[in-house]
Amino acid sequence: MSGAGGITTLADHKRRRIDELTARTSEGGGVSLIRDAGRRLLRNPTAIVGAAIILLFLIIAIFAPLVAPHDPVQRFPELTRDLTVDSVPGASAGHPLGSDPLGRDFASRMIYGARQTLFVGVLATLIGLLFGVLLGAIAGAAGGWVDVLIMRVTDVMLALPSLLLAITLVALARESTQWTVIIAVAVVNVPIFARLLRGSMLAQRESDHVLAARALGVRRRDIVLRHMLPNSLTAVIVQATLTFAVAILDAAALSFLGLGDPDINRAEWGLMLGVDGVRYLEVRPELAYFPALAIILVALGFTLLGESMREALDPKNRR
Amino acid sequence: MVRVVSRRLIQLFVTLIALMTLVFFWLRSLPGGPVDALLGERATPQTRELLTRALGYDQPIWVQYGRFLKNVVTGDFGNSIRTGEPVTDVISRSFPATIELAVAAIIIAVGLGIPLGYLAARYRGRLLDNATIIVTLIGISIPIFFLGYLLKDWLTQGIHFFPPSGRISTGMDNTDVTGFFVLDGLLTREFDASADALWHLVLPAVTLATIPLAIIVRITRASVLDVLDEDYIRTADAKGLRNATIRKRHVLRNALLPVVTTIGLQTGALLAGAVLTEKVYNWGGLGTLITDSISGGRDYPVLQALILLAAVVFIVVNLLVDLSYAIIDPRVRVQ
Amino acid sequence: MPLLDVRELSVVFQRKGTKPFTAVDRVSFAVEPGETVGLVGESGCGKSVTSLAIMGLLPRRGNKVTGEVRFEDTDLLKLRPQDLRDRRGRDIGMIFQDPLSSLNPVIPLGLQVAEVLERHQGKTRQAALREARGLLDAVGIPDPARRLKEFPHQLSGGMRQRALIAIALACKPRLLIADEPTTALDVTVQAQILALLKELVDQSGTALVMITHDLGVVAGLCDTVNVLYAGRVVERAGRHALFGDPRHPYTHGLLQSVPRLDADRGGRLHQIRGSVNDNIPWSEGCAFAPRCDRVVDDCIGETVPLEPTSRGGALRCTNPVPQEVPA
Amino acid sequence: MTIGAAGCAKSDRGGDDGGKAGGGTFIFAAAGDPKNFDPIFNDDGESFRPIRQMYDTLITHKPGTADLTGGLAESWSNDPTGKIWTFKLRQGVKFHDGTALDATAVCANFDRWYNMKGEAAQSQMIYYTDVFGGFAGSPDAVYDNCKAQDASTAVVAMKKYKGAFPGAFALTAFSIASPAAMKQYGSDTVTQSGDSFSYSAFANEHPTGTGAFTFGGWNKATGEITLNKNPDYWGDKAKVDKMIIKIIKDENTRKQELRAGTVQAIDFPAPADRKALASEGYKVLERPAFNILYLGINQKNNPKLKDLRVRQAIAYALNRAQLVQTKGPGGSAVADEFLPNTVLGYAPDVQKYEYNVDKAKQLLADAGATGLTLNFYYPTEVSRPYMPNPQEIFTVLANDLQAVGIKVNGVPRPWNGGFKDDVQQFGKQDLHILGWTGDYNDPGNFVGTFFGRGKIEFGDQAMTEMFTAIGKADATVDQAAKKAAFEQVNRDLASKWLPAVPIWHAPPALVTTKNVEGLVPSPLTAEEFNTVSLTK
Repeated sequence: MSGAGGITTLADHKRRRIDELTARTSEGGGVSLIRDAGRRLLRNPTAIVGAAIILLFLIIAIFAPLVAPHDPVQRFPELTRDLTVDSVPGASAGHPLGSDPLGRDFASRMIYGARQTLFVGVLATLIGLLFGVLLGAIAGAAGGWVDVLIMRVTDVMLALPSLLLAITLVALARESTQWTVIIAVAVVNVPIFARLLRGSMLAQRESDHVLAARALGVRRRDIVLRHMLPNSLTAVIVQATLTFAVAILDAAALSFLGLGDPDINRAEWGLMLGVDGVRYLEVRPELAYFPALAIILVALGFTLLGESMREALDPKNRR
Repeated sequence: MVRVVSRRLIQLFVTLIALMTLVFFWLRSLPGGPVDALLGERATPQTRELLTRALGYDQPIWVQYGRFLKNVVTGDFGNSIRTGEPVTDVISRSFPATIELAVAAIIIAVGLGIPLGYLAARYRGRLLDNATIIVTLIGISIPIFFLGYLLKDWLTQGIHFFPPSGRISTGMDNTDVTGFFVLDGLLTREFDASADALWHLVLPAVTLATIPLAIIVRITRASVLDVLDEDYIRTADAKGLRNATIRKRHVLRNALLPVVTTIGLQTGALLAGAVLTEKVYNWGGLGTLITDSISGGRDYPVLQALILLAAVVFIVVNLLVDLSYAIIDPRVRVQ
Repeated sequence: MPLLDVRELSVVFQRKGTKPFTAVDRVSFAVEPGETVGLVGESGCGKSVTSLAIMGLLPRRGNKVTGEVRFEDTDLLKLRPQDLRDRRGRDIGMIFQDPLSSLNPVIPLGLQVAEVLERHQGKTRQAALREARGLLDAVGIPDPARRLKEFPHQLSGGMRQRALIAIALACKPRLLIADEPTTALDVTVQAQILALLKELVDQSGTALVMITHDLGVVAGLCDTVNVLYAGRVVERAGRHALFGDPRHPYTHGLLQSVPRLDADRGGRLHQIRGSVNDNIPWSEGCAFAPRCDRVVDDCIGETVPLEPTSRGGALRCTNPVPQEVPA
Repeated sequence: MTIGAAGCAKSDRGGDDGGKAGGGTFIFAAAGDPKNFDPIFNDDGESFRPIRQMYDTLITHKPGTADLTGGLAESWSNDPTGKIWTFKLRQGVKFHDGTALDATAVCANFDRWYNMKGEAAQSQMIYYTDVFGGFAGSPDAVYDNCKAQDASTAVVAMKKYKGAFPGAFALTAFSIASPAAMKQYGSDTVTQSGDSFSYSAFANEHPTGTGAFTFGGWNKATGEITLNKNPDYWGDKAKVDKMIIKIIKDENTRKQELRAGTVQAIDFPAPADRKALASEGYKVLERPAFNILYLGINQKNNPKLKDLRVRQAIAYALNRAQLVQTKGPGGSAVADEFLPNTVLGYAPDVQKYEYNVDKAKQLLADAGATGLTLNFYYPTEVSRPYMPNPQEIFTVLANDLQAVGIKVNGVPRPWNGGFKDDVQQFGKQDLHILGWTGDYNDPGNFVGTFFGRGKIEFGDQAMTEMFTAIGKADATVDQAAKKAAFEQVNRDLASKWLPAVPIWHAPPALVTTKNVEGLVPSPLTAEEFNTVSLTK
């Protein structure tokens, strides 16, 4: 019976062939969760559609000044000439989508809208994410009474339904500016992110590699920063993607309630839909339809991507 | 069970006190507020001073807080600035309107959502499934006030199929017993009022139901798919049970567990959605009250009470969901 | 005539966007009435898939099953789904690996036993429940009347597996398939369950297909053993022949890796090199070659056939372990 | 001096009752909730609408105008000092509770207001404080006493002359209520409750006046106020049996209900909808403009604004004609003065500031105020008849100012959540938009309100010349002299003082279905619905 060197009888080319064949069939064995998920994501048509929508939206947002025919806040004499309170001029030469209720170029406002909407959505999400992650990380890392306190606070915040909390925050704000809206929408998400991260970190805390690190005497701060946090972030990132859609919908709802961004010079889709859109639904439905469609599309894009990410990261789907 | 409930109630109490204190001090620190709201454009500095004294705003904040707490504990939330009525009256009048709307929406969302989600899962990958997924995705992505406006525009204006707003036809002169108009009509045998109220309920309820419906469909679908993968379904198959039995007895009951949680979570979304829906349909409920209390004049007493109420409702609903969970899931029952 | 005759059974999994994967590759074996047959192999070798394919329990989509599964006179694979349903639970019972997840958590135990009786014997709920009590009693569950109303999570692991056995045997099937029935259980409980199975099978004359990775289980129970590797049978032999004189290097390796009391105390446990994933396709030679101690040039290049052996079994190997000279 | 008003001419009533077109229920969609139905404790239009149907004032307005005519008083007179007012009351008028309206009842009302106890109650009598200066014991109090000379003659004595009279007697807040009912239902009990007040049963459930409609009920759950025809009304009896005021806050919904045929009239249609509704055959009734929107200038924070040339530059910079054309509700007009041309003292020949960018730039340069940066406060969460959409107006005005090189820093503030405080209490702004709807036909009610004294809103400046001129004009008893004085005030306001820039007069509207007849829109938003009938 031969020992460890039993393959000596094998010709070299065949050995290579085995290695090659082995490598092929064992694909998917040692690949990390995230890379694996990424691969599955790329194969998922839903994710592709979502990502494509977002990409398109991003490109328009970034290159708005190049794409848009005009300045979005300029009032044009040729548009104000025919503008009255009960009729808004439609398409004309140089103004493919016609005027908005103040004689500004509607097409340009739609295009710049991508930028402003992205701004509101991203900031609201990021601020929520930042504070949520901070609170969640502190709670998850510290444990004890700190954890209890933070969780109680998030309980109080979660006690109010999201949009209601945002409405209340706007009502309770000292000033009403675009930031009021962004922060109100952001704050709503803080407890969600905090709880998500904390839960995931608690699971991490008991995991083997954290226990091992602790046994090796790694400093607590390093354990949290290097081991617990990165591994807990994936769930949070997925949530952030989904949050973006909610954020722009909430911003639109606030505008509709008259509690949104008060600066109507700002071309933001939610503002355009919630303020002018519904008012001019009969006089010029495009003023409502275009921003609404844009919002639906973008929300759809982020939802599609977020859900596919969640699906891809779900260990249950690793087969 | 009793311990769970009582612990939750204590938690509710603590949350409320914290919330109340926070809201009180915050409101007092804001510009404008009751004095501004109570006085129109015609106020002279003289009336302003009178009012400040009358409301006790010249007293130290701790005195005001003490009085506020004392009042709240005795169930007195003060009077609405806008209407001058006791806040409790205003709220107890608006509450049934919103509950009526929310219940109708939940009935629609659950009644349609569970079967639809189930069917989508059953015919996974087929046309019905794909169509359902797309429609629900749009349902989640559409701003619901816009949807409300569209529905209203299409179904109440060109063709006068549904009434455009309100809870009941003007001048119906229905007898108000419980505040739930549909129910009142049945109780008082004013069936025309009941039918009229129901007819008014359709569009708002459908609008409000959109998001919960979409979410319930998606959760049900995912949950059914999960359950179909479970070992005990294989066991049931191995027993040779009929498909119908498996579906009813084994799949549905287990698949409903996460759906019940979702329904509970959606109650919150429903309250938020009610703010928009009620504004669109001039529905005199809590949502309208919230909007009016804010933009119609910073009606802080009402706002204060509403915030507390929303928290109570949310917490109570979650408690109910947990309890119903215990009923459906025997694993929870023993703990 | 065998009770169950599996011929050239293949299962190919194919999911959208992935390469097809052959989980079971032309597997054939037979089970005589009352006989106990073992299917042995590491996880991933296709033994569980084989059992599911026999029962028609593979998911409807994403796989292709070919070959024949003759049960008495019928090819189960050709039956309409509803006809197969009539047979499952009545003619063939099945026990699964994880007794907790295999029982519905939200339905009382009694109903889970009774429903199979209602289905196949047309009993009323009450009659079925009454019989269920007897069945629970028969599988050794104490206080069966109370247990009927309890839920799976209220039972111990062994208890649950007993309940599953009761369910599988409720309609007195002629064939019982047990898929790793003891893997999830404590060692002491394992023995009890195996003893119970053996007793019940012997009593009723039910044939048993025992699927396991645990050679110890096979040793105590099976008349015939099929060893599977990478979806194919690599060796088939009677219990004594197999244990006393394994011919395939894989079987040999498996046996070597079982700790034995009679082994040299200082000796190290044998390991099979590599993992199940270190395969080459059967079409390219012997799938086991990369891990095999006895690999020779001929192992690579062309398919190795399964050939009958002199002692009534079968073997798929170019360079088998030499037969031991009887002592 | 006696201003005759020989009753509402009986001849007006001819013809209609005979045609038997009367009866039915008239449903009017209003834009907001009333507070309560005790006239003296209210100061907003939505409360006044039902109140006006249930009560009468001593003097009232001719339908469709702000001109005075007899109400409960058939005629009134004023002594030469302007301090003693004598009212000849209509005979045989009865309150809804059956008690008679006589001089004693009128005086009871005056005394009730003057002697109102408690800060809570007093703080809610906004019109009273404004017009009558204060309560018993206050040195500012205008009212002295009221005597019933005989059953039908009430003599009200004031401590000093006030230009607001007699117009102010027509204010709905000073409606005459039944003393018996007020006593029975404890009308004067106003109690503080939390941050607000509770009113009496009189104010909420038993409002008792002399009006053409009696109180039928207020269903708060459905937002319906029911008013029933008063069959014993002294004037033109209501032509409908019942009127329901349905509260629908959203303008879009009001329009939709009108189209659905569930209401017969709506208040304040969205300016954008007026044309469409008219083309669909609805009657769009424009109220004669009786309001003003202005751009306020606070001279305190930025010293450059003290320079008249800078303020004039601002006036020249604004393209008000374009604003009226693009954003003005139908019937709007550019305002050159702070009062509509129907009001006494309107001067036809004030300096006008036509849109002129070059001139504006020139003036700024002359004043050394190039590169000026101004904080422009504007309200959110509000819609007023004179200011349907403040954000749009701000945006347009700010745009115009930027065009002449003034840097505008827009500061939005919620109407009740800081705007009024910041602008009127703390004067944080340099510029702001605000407006006013007149209460009665008197220049003091417009110009005097804004510029009669130092106001924080305009920087609390010692523009003594302006204050004195307005004060003197306001104190002029002789109407012709008063007219001349105010005309000069208006000329000087435009050319010399320019403390603010008048923007527009924007008439609010009503819309009714085709079958509604006899609804006369009032410039004061003070429609009386007894003349309304429904044809088939």
